[in-house]
Amino acid sequence: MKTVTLTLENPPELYLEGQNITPDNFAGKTAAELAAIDIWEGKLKSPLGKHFAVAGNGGATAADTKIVLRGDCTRVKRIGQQMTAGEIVIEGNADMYIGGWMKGGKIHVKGNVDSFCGIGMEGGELIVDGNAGHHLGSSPRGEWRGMQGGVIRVAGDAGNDTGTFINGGTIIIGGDADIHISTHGEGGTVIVKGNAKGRVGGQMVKGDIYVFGEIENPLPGFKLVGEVEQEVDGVKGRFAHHIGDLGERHPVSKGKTVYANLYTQI
Amino acid sequence: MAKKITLNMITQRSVEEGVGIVKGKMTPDYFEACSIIEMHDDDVKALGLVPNQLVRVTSECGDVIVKAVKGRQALYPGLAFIPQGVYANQIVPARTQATGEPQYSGFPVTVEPAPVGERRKSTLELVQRAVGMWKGDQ
Amino acid sequence: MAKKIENVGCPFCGVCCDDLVVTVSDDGKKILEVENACIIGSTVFHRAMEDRHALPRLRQPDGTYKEISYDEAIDYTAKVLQKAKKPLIYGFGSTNCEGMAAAAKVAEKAGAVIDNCASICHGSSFLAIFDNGYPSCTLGETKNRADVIVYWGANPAHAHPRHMSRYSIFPRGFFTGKGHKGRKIIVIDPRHTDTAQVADIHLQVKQGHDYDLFDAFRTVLRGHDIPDEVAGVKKEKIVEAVEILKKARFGTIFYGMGLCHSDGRNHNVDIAISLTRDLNDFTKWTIMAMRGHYNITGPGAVWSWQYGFPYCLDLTKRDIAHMNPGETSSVDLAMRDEVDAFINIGTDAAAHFPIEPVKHLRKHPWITIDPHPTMATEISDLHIPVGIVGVEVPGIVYRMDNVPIQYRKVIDAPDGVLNDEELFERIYQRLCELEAEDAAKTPAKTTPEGVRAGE
Amino acid sequence: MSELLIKNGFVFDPLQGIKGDRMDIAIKDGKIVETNTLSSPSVIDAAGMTVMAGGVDVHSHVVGPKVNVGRLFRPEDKLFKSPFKTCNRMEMGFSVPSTFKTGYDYARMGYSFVNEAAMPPLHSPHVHEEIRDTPIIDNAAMPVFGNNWFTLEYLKNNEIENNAAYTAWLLRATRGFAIKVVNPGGTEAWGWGLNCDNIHDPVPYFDITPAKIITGLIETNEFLGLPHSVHLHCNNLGNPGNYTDTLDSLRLAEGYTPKNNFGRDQVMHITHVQFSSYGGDSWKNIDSQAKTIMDYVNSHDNITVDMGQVTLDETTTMTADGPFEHHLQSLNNLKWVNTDVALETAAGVVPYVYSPNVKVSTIQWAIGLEIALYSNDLMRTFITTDHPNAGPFTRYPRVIKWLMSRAARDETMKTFKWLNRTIESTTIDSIDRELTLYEIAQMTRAGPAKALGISNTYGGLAPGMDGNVAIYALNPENMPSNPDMIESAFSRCAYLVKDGIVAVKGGEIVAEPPKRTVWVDVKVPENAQVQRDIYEHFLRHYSVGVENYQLFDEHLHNPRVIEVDTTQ
Repeated sequence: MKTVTLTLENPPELYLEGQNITPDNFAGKTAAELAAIDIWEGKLKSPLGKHFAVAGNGGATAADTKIVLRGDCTRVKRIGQQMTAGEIVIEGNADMYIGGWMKGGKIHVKGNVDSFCGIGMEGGELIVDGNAGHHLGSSPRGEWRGMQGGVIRVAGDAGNDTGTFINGGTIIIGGDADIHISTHGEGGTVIVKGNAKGRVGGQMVKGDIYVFGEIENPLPGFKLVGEVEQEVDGVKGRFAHHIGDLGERHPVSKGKTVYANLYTQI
Repeated sequence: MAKKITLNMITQRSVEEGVGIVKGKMTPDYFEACSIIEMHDDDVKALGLVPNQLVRVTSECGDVIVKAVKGRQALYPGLAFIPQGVYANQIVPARTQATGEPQYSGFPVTVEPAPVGERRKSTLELVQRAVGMWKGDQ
Repeated sequence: MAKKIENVGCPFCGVCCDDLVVTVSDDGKKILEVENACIIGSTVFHRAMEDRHALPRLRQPDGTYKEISYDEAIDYTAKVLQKAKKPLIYGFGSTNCEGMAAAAKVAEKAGAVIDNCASICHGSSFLAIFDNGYPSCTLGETKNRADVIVYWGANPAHAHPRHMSRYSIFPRGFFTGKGHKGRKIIVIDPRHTDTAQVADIHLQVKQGHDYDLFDAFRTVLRGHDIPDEVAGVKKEKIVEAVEILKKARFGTIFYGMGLCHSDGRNHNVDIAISLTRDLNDFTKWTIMAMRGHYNITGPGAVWSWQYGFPYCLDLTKRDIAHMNPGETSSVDLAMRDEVDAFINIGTDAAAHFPIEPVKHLRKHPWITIDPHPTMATEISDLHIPVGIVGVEVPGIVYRMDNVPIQYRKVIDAPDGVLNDEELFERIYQRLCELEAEDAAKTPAKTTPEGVRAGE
Repeated sequence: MSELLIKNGFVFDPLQGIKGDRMDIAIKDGKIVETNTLSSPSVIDAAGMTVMAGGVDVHSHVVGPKVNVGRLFRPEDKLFKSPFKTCNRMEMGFSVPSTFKTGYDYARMGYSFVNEAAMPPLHSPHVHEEIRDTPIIDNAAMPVFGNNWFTLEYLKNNEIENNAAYTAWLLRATRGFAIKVVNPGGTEAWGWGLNCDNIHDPVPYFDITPAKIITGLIETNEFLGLPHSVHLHCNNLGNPGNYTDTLDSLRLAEGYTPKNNFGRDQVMHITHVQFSSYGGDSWKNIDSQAKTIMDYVNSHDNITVDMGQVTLDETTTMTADGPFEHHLQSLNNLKWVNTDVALETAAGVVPYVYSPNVKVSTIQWAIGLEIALYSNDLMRTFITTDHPNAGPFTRYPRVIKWLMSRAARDETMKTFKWLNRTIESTTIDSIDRELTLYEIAQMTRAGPAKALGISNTYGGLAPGMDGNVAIYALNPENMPSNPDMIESAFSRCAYLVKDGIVAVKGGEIVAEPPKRTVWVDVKVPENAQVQRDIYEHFLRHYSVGVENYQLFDEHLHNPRVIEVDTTQ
């Protein structure tokens, strides 16, 4: 695997839109060629090299390409958007849409990220050591086919609207989650290791949610049906099993109504 | 020691504020319509306020002096109301939950009797002072 | 001889009353009397002639304003737009659709973000509509058919004074000959509002917990049990209300800022839409946003047919439009310091934004386009006066139910004052000239491409 | 004085019976003229290419409130799907394109006239605002009548003359073009959450049957002598077994003959008939009854139809058939917009995915093609996708490819998951017919223009007609062996001349000639009763004043009036 290192030397006044920073785009390009690819600041299009020092060449394919971002990328959006393979490491913070519409490969952010990260995700792995903003692993506006696959792992807290319209894949939040988890969900799994503020599983059709801590405001549409012993993300525990959202439609499979499952640790 | 309570604040339209807007935000109508707070009687009592006493309302992002009045539209204890507009917006948190809309309703504030000598500021003073353009009453 | 003008539309709220009668002086310059309007609407007309400027005013180094010509103001605006990397054009609650279309042309040419007051008002409704649709109707349907009316987080007694009498609670329609007597009214609000005074049932929901209450309604509707109390409302009251909804022949849920401005925002509307849809399995139900300004529905319509998005349009890439409230919404752009010029038109951002984003925006050039002095004009670099739509300028506005209403002109604007459409057309022309001048200087300049990774 | 000569093309003009002759077309000041009247024209060399009149679309949802809500509520229809800007304005959206993209894309396909399929009268100012912003193509819009309270009340009492006077008033008030009827009676019933299941199911309260609404409107239409006929979206549309209801509706036209001065021969146009040609009694056993329907149509000259071809795309359904959209939503559980319009109509909008993996979708695809392939008279059978209901209009070239090439049909069928079930449930696999360029010209310009009653202006190349000419890079004497080339030639025409101005060249927009709004102004005798009824309904039941309801002239864009005088 070949590594390209981008060091942010000339930060933007506003924000940079770096949707071209993906192993797919970097593959087969030399450092000099990479310095010439487009990056946007508002309506201004510039070569990547205007803002970043580029070291190293891309690999032959996306899978052979690793991109390391250094410097303060707090104001850089869309890194790794639509990537299909390869690896990205962001040494510090990053802004919005990190790993948006990601299909494969791996992104590791060592700091925090802002909202809309991992939206429309179909596959791959997005790891955030810090906190995430709102709409983590959610669906883009209006799209009913939300997260389809892959894994999102956030060590810290997440904002509101985690996994809206989730259809598949797994989101693991190490800390607390704000309101709205798996709203409109029709599959997939969200695991909250800390507390959840409320509106957990609202309008949910199918899928699983685990909350290890407390739910401050549980919804009336979820009903306790029993207790189960399960291993969740490598941890064994006893959980209270609720089904819901009883206010929402539910499919019938083999004569049985399928509900969404909410497990809270006992 | 001055009393101080925490309430849940909402800021919404009132018809007086509507009239004030179309008359002009620098008119007395607007000033009287918007620089007020309504609370439940229990909370007014807890603060030991007399009718029309000035209070200081403080949120996570600022504070404003307004007059505590008895409104027609009853609130439950713990809920407070300032009509939408310049006064409310001194304390409304700009956080949007990634929707674009600020937290106009449902944010914690503390309410306390205004310190002696404090007054309700004019709309012009509030806005111009916030952006460093206030030159004082000319 | 005074002249009576009939069928005049009211330029205040989204009720868009079109039955006003305005008496104007013989010379067509003064408004003498306004009939049929509410107190706010009538004040709009009476204040129209006061406190007006005939020329743009530019802020001087000493902080005062100096009058300049329209040509100078247009040149200034075009240059601000051209120079900024990401200018924001925001407002449009009080302009006509012709003005909105012209402004969009300017934004597209200049590479700007263009947004309207829905961004801080019913933008959440759009987000909910994107996710869940909108089973609605025109207001005439409610008037002619509805026997159950719900106001949820809306207070028309204050915000839309003639709404209840024209369309919902009081009017006698084709199938509703008994008017108020034939209707059940449910008001759901944390306050006992003046609207709640006329309700048969008032549910005092715990502020910020409407979503939970909607979930309870839906759960009961599907025949499941709920806890004894949800969001401060007793189970019996919820069950009773659900029965009324189910037994209606035709119902409309009108909702307002109580849903859009509190925790969860769009999802409060989202689940209200789900409830409305569920109720259509039993009988006929519709839902409607209580839109605020008289033409705040307009930009959503115009920009949707022009770009496919109702608000928060990022046109900076010039090839394609991008929309994502939370990112491309005015308050978020301001708070994140993501824009570097601000044009405020047909609304008063300095009064209606929280003060924090105002401070952020004021770091950059700020131009206000408004008939009257406002809070925004008092902190602007430039104030460009324009005619008042619905008083001095005719045009199409969209009522809260998306019905277009053709508004009339009743008096002349002050001499020389442009309307919004003319102003934006001239800014557009000036931008084209500046672009041509630039192209002459740097012939090989490439145009930027769109946000379209993956292709 | 602008002059243009299109030289040496293979000309197809069914209105004149020209079948691919090599000839020249001359245009002067925007009109077709005899070639010998030109003095020094600019010349387009069309040698080796196909020359037709500008296309005419009989039925497409392109402007107005429900189209716009389709745009508004589907941001995902734009995401990563919009092309880069090459024209004056951005072009956004796939299944429901922006007005600018609509105009540009129709022009690129060689179209010059598009008839908006449904205008809610209360929203007519909105329709006209969008028409203004749809570049290049001329538009007309049909107000909906089939659930209008005035219409229901007059027809219930057999008051054809009053209904005619009201119709004339409404056409003028909305600057409308023709009488559109959508699920007659059923949409009014939807006001109470109900429907009319067949044409004899009476409308709640109004106590009139859909059948009577349909015949009453045919009588009204012929009483007035409008350019177009009644334009019907049948009851019980979209449901298995509905072909019997469709036949019932078709039979209602028996005995009626067209009376008009516009060259129209039909009294009823059945639109997107694919959706109304289903056999079976459930989604499990749905089958094609296209042949049954077309046998009837073939033997009755007073009927025209359009296809409503399913294109197997993700699209957005939208119709004034409110109960149908509600039903659709309950099938696919996707977001649902409904707008009931007081006293007049309703509208529903739901996204829909027609997938080659879904049996019903592929059966629908086959039924649509069968409609055209079983037609004996392609001057009465038109290409549409009921845009955007069965697919976006930008797929017309693909529909043409399927009609012109059995190989292309086979290629598509290979992708079907339920190929055998599709073949069993339809007859598509037994049809070898391949349509000719002449037949395509019938289906896409000459036929629709004649049915709309505008064939003196649009759809042909005779002297005196509008100078609207489409030139396609297809050589009839040497047609491409790869049918995909047919699709690409019709997608991006070599030239579109609109009113004598070259608007498209090499598939790209090069100019935006002014577009028109076409409407029908009918003069009727004074009718005091109808005036009184209008006054009463507006006073008591409408939510806007009658003066504000009628379109102001200032909101009508570049009008072209077709005048009808019934007083003589």
